[in-house]
Amino acid sequence: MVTKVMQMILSPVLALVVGVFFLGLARKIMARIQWRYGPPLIQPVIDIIRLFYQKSVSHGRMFDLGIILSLAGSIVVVLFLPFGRICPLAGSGGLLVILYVMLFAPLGIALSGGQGANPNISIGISRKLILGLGYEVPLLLVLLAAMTHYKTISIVEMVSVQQNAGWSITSWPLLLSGVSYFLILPAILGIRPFDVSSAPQEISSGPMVEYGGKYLALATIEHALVLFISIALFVNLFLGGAANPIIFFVKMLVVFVLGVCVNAVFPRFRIEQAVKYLWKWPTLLAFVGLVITLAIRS
Amino acid sequence: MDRNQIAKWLEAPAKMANKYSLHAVYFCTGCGIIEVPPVITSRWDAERFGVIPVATPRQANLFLITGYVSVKTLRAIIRTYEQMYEPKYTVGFGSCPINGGMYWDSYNTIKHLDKYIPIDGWIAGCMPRPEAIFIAVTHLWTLIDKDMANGYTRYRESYRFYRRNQEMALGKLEWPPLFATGNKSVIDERQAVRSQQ
Amino acid sequence: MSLQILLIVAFGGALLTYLLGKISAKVRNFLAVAICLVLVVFVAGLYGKRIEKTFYFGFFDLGLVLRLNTLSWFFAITIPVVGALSIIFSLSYIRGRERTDFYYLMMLLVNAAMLGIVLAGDLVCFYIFWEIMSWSAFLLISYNRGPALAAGMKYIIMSVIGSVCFLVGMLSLYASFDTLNISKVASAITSASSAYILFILAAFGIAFGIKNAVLPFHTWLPDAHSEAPAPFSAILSGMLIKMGTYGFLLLLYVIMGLKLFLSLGHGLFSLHRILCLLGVVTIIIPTFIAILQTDAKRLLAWSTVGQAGYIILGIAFGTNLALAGGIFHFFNHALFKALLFLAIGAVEFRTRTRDLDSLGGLAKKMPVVFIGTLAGICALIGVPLTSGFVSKWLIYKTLILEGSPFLAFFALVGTWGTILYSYKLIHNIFLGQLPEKYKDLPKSPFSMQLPVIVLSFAILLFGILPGIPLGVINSIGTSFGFEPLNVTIWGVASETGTLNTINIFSAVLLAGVVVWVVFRLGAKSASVPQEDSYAAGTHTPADKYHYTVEFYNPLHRMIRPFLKDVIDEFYSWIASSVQRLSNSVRCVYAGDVGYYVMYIISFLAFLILVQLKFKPW
Amino acid sequence: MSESLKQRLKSTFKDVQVAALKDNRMSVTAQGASVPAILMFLKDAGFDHLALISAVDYIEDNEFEVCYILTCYMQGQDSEGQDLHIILKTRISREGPNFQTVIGIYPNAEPYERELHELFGISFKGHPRLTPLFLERDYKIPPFRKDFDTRKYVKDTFDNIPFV
Repeated sequence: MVTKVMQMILSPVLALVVGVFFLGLARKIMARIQWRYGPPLIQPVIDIIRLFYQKSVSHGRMFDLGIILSLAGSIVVVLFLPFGRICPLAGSGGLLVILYVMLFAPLGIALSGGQGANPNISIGISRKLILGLGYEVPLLLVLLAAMTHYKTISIVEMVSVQQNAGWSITSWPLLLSGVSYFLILPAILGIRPFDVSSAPQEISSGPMVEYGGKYLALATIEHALVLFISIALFVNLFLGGAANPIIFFVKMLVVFVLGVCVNAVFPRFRIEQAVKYLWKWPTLLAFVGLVITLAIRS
Repeated sequence: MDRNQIAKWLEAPAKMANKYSLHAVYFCTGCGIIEVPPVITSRWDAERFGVIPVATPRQANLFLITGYVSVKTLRAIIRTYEQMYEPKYTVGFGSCPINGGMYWDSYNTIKHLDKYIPIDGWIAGCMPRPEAIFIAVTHLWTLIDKDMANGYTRYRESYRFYRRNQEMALGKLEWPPLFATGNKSVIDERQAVRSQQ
Repeated sequence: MSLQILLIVAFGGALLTYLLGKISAKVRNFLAVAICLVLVVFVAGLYGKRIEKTFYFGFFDLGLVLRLNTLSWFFAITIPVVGALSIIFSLSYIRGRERTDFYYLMMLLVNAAMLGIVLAGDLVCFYIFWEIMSWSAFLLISYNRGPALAAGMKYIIMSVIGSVCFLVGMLSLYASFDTLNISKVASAITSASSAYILFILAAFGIAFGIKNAVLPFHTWLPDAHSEAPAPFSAILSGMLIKMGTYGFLLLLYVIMGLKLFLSLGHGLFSLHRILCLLGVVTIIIPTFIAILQTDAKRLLAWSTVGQAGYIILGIAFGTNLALAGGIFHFFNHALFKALLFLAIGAVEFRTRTRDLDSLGGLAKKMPVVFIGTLAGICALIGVPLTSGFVSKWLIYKTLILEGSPFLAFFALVGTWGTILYSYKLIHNIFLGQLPEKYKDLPKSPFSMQLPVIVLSFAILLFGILPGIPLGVINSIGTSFGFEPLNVTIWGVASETGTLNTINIFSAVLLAGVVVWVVFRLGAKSASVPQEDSYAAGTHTPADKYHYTVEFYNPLHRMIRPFLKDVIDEFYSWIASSVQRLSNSVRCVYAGDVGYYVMYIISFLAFLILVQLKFKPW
Repeated sequence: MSESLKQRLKSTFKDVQVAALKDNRMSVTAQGASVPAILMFLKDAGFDHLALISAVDYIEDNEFEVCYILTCYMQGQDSEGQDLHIILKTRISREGPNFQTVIGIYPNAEPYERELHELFGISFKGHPRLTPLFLERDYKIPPFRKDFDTRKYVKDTFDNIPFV
C-alpha cells in the first residue's frame, strides 16, 4: 500500500519534471535550428516562477475552475499511464478511461476561456475543438488497432506483452499505426504546424488571451503534461514501454526530438488544411493498419 | 548576468525571475518597431536573456514604447499599459517619447510621455540599434535589483494625476479609471489648474 | 391488485386534476405534483416483485394482463421520476399561458399511458396504452399553436403508421397463436417459420423504430421537440423515445428470446449485425447535423436521435456487457436529456428566445441553470465523473473485445461530434459577453431550479457509484438469459479490464485539491467586468464583442454538402406527390351538386344499356 | 498625343489654360464651376484614376487652390493619354470655403475630400459624411492652414499639462 501512495505522488512529479524539461529542450532546439543561441534549458522554470509572482485578473468563478479542472484532468491521466514500472492506477480502467480523461484538458480550458468573454478566445476554442475532431479520427483508429492486436484494453498488459514479445512497432500492421500516430503527434501537442488554436499572430494566442500570472503558469504546466502524456502513450503503445524509468525517458527523448525537428521547420496550417491533411494520410495509414490487424486476428 | 547564482535565486526569487523572464508586448507604437525584429531573431537573439515577444498585454511584463507617440496611439498605449499586470516595466525608445524629439512643435504628437504613463528606462538614439536595446535590458536588470524600476507603484500611488493628464490630453476616456480616484472628479481639478495660470 | 391501483391512481389523478383545475389553480398544481410523487413511491415499493395478473376478461375472451418484472420495473421507476420533475418545472413555466388545465391533464395522461405500456402483460393492453400515449403526445406537441401544429401533424402521421403496423403484427400473432399474452406468445413463436418471424419483426420493428427515432424514421423528431413546450419536450425526448427502446427489448429478448435473436440471419447479414449498423449510422449523421444547428432545442433534438443510436447499438450487439451498457445509457439519457431540455426551457422562459446566435454570458445571471447544463453536457459527452461515461465504457469495451473495432470507431467519433455541439450549446448561451438587453435579467424561479439540481445530483451520484443502477440492470440481463456481470458498487470488475469509478473520482478530487492549493499560492487575482478585455488597445464595443454566429465555420464549409437530410426530403417528396395526386382527383369531384346528379344519371343509363344489350341478369 | 488632347480641351472649354510640363505632365487651370465637366471629359478620355485631391493655402491672395491629380493606366491604342499625368487646379476663396463634391464622378474621392475638410476646413456640398478622419482633438483653426500657429497651440494644450 505504501508503494502505491509513493507512486501516486512520484509519477505526476516525474511527469512534470520531464514535461518542463521537454519544453525547455523544444525552445533550445528551435533556436539552434534558427541559428540562434537560444534560452537556457531551465527558461520555462524561470517563466513559471515569474508568472506565479505576477498578479492576474479573473473573469468569474468558471474562469478559475476551468483551468484547475483541466490541469487536474491532465494529472489524473498521468496516473493511468505507466512510466517504466510506475503505474499507480493501472487497475481501474484501461485505455478507454485514458482516452476519456484526456477530454478534461481541452474541455477545462474551453470552459474557462469561454468565461473570459473575448472573441479571440472563442475563435481559438472553436479551432481547438475542430482540430481535436481532426486528429481524433486517426488517433482512434490507431488505438483500436493496438487494442484489437493485443485483445485487451489495459495498457499495462500491452506493455508487459511487448516486454517479452518485442516492440509492437516491429510487427507489420502496427508499424503503419505507429507511423500514423507519429504523423499526428504535432496535432495532439498543438505545436507549430498545427498550433492554429493558439496562434499568436492571428488570434493573439487564442484561449490564452486573458491568461495572466498564475493562470498562464498553470496553462504552461498543463501544456508540459500534455506533451508528456502524448509521447508516453506513443512509447507505451509502440515502443514497448520500459522496465525502468531511465530507458523509458531515453525512448521519449528520441521521439520528442524527432517531433520537434519536424515542427520547427513547418509554417502554420490553416484550420481547413490541417483537418484535410489529418483526415487523408494518417487516417489512410491507420485504417489499413486496423484492417490488417483485424484480418490477422480473426 | 547573475542568472546561475543559486544563492540569489533562493534569497529573492521574485526579483530574479522578473529579471530573467521579461516578456515584451509586441505592440508597434511608432517607427522604432523596425528595430525589434532583428533583436528577437537570429542576428541578435534577445531570447538568450529571456526576452520574448508575446501577443497580449495580459501575458507581458515589459512594454517597449518604440518611437514617437501620436495622440491616437496614446489612447491605445494607456489602454494596453493598464491591461498589463504588476510588476510591469516600460522602456521608451529614442528622443520622441522623452520630449517630442523632432516633432517638438507638432500639434498631433505627445511631447512628454512621462506625463501620461510612468517610464522606467529611456534609450537615446533616433532609433536605437539592437545593442542599445540590450544595454537597456541590462540597465533594467540593475534597476530591478536596486528596486528602482517602480514605475507601476508610482502609477498606482499617483494615479489621480496620471488620469487627469490623460483626460487633459485626450478628452473623455471610454474606459473607467483603473484605480479608485477618490470622490472629487478629475475634470474640475483641471479648471483649478487652468485658473492658476 | 396493486398494479391496478397504480394505473387507476395515475389515470384517475389526471382526470381529477383537470376537474380541480376549474376550481383553483393552486390545488390543481399541488395535486399534479402529489400524484407523480405518489406514483414514484408506489413503484419504488414494488421493487423485486414478479406479478402477473389478468384483470379483465370481457374483451373478446382475451385476458387483459398486467405484469411486472425487473425490466418493466426499471422503466416504470424512471417514468414518474422524469414526469414529476417536468411537472414541477412547468408549475412556473405554464403559469401565464391559457388552457393550463388541458396542459396538466395531457401531461399526467402521457405519464399514466407510459406507465401502462410498461406494465402491460399482453399486446392488447400494450396497444391501448400506446395509442393513448401517442395521441396525448400529439395534443401536447401542438400545444402552443403556430408552427407546432405542423410539427404535431408530422408526428401523428408517422406514429399512426407505426400503430397500424403494430396492429397488423398483433392481429397476425392472434391469428396464428390465438393468444396475445406475451409470455405465451414468447413460448409459441419459437416454433414459427423464420419467414413469419421476419414478418413479425418487420411489423413491430417499424412501430418501435418510429417511436425510437431510428435513422430512417427519425424525421418527425427535430420538429416535434423544438416546437413542444419545454417541460413536455423533456418528457418527449427523455421517456417517450424510450418506449420504442422498451418495445425493442420486449420484441428482441422477451418475445423472441436470446438464442433465436442471435441465430436469425447468417454471417454478416445476421439481424443483430444489421441493427448494430443501423445504430452506428444513427450515431454519426444526426450528431454532425446537430453541429450545424442554431436553435438550441433543435440541436438537442438531433442529439437525442444521435444518442438513440448508442442505445440501439448497445441492445442489438447481443453480449451481456452491451445490453447492460445499452439499458444504462437509456437511463442516463433519460436523466441528462431531461436536464438539458429543462435548462434550455428555463433560459427560454427568461430570455424569450432559443436562438444560439443572439444569446450569451448568462452564466452570471443564472448560475444554477449553468451548473445544471454543465453537468448535463458532461454526461452527454461521457466525461468520467458522470454516469454517461460508465454506459459508454461498457458499450466500447465489449465492442472492442468482441472484435468489431469499426463499430467502436464510429461510436467514438460520434462522441467527439457530441463534444463539438454540446460545447457550442453551453458557450453560445452561458459563456461569452452578456448582451445589453439581458443586463438586468431576474433569477430563474425556484420551481425551475429544483429539477435541474435534482437531475444533476443524480447524474453525478450514478457516475461515481454506478453499482446502484447496474445491480438492477444485471438482474434484467440474467432474466434475458445472459450470464451475470461481476457488478460492484464502484463499477464492473472483470479480468479483461475493470472499471473503478471510485478510484477515478478520488484521483480527480485529489488532483483538483492539489492544483487549487497551488492556484491559491500565486498572487491574488482581481475580478474584472466583461468590458475590461484585450481588444488590441481599443475599447470593447458593447453587444458586438462576441463570437457565436456559425461557431464552427471551417467545419460547416467542409461537411455541409454531405449533410442534407435526404430522408426528410424523400418524405416531403412523397407528401407533395400525394398532394398533386389528390388535386388531380378534385377535377372529378368538382364540389357542386350538378356534377353528381349528372354522374348518377349517366351511370344508370349505362346500366340500362348493358341490360338491354347483353341481358346478364 | 498630348497635343491633340490639349487642342480638344481648349476647344471644348473656353476659359481653360492648358500648359504641357515636362515628361508627360500637363497642368490645366480652370474656373470652379466647370471643374466637374472637365473631370467628366478627362475621365472619358481615359483618365480613370483620381490619384489625389490636395489643396494649397495662398494666404496672401486669400484663396485656396484645390488640385485634382489624374493618371491614366489603360495602355491600349484607343486611349490618347497612355501614362500622362494631369493636374487640374482651381481657385476658391478662403472665407467660407465650400466646393461641390466629385464623388459622383470618382467615388474614391470621398476620403480625400474628408481630409481636406478636416485639415483645411473646405466643406464639400453633397458629401455623405464629413466626419473627422485622423485628428483626435477639435481645432478652432484647421491645422494645415497657414494662419494656424502650431507653437502657440502646443504651448496651450500640451505644455500646461503639469508633470506628475
